[in-house]
Amino acid sequence: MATELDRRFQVVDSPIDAAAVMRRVQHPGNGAICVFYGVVRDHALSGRQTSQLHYEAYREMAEEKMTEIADDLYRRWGIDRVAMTHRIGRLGIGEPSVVIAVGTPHRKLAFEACEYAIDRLKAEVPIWKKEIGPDGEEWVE
Amino acid sequence: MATELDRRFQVVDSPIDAAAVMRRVQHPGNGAICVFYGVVRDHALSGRQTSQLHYEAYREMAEEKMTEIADDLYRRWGIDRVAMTHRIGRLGIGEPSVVIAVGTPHRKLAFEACEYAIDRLKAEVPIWKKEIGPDGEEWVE
Amino acid sequence: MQTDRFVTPAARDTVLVKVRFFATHRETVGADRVSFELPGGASVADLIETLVARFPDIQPVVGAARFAVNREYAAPTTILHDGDEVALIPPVAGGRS
Amino acid sequence: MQTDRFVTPAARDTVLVKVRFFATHRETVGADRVSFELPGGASVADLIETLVARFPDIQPVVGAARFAVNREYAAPTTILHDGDEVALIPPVAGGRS
Repeated sequence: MATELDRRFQVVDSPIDAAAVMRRVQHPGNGAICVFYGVVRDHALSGRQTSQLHYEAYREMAEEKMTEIADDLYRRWGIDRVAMTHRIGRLGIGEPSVVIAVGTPHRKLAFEACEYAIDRLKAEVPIWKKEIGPDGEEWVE
Repeated sequence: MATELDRRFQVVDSPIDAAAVMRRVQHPGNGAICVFYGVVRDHALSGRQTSQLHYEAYREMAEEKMTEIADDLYRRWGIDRVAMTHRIGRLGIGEPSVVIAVGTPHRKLAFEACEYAIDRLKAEVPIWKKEIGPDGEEWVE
Repeated sequence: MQTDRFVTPAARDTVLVKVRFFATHRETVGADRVSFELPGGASVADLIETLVARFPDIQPVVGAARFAVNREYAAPTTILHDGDEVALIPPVAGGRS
Repeated sequence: MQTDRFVTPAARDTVLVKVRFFATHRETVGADRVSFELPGGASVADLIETLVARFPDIQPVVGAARFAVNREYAAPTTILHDGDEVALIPPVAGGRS
């Protein structure tokens, strides 16, 4: 079951190995690789200071949704070199919560497909975050 | 002279340390980091098979031009977290020739600014490549 | 078969579904999964009604939720079948960041 | 100063520039840098003319080049000054990939 291909779309509960995410899109036909990191930052959408985020996932559905997004990358652009890993649990400032890598022959498509993938992931993949700061905790909606 | 800041815009003649390029844009206000890798691929623009590329730079001007591009990122978008490293010399297939990292509070700008940076770099930074394949060598223009 | 005639319609038509809760819903309900037995032909909307009756505290937040049946987003009119896994999906935050 | 009067105009107005070659130009010229002495007031275009006279093989490729003076792109009409570093910049390839 746990082939390298399966591991392209993962929810993990330990720090993301970004180098491993990139290795999953390696291909001699790549001229460009775009890698996106979503990172915990010190100020939340609410404007309040954040010291930690807690991420929770509907893991099975999240991994299925990531696979569906990848299928759409293939349908739209013929791209089959994409990998996504989302981390759950408690993350401190500066830690990546999500890493997406896309490899393509030419660079324009790498940017376009990587941005499309993270936009879709953020809108559809069932993962939630709770801001934890000096003023308390709150689920971000 | 060789402060961490100076090292944000570099021409190097050894393999690029992509983790170090990323570290140069770390900041607690980052919510997104976009990293672009330009990679040697197995088929050249000419359609011929490539086995190696040789990169040559006008190094002093290349580093100045990268700094100028970064200045423009600041003028356009207020972005001051950008780092670029270009490698010269002989590179095999799959090796990165250039790595650009951009850190921003929100993701849309990270993609836009990173793509802008590589487009500008490719058009303006005086670095040339020679394709080396089974059929001979040729400077790519 | 003759035996079929003696099974009551109610018993025959009951479906058992597993409901999963996440984030703010999970904290409100105090559990991450609860099983519900519903009359045959019940929809996601019927399930939500049953759910709110049992966990009244969820009412203020359930309105913004989406639903998934067997890990696919599903409309409230979706008819449930025995063994289905239904999830309440609170709004995800990432669209803006 | 009295001595100024006896300096010949040619000698006074000469500028010495360093020219750098890269990629296909470097291979054609067979050197990565060559110094040129030019009359005062000479432009980049004048330098190129001198250059082609000395390295005729560069003529077919020089037409597509851009020029940099002291590491800034410069027009062919740019007047050169003593000590300037002029570079011939062959087309860079990356715009498409």
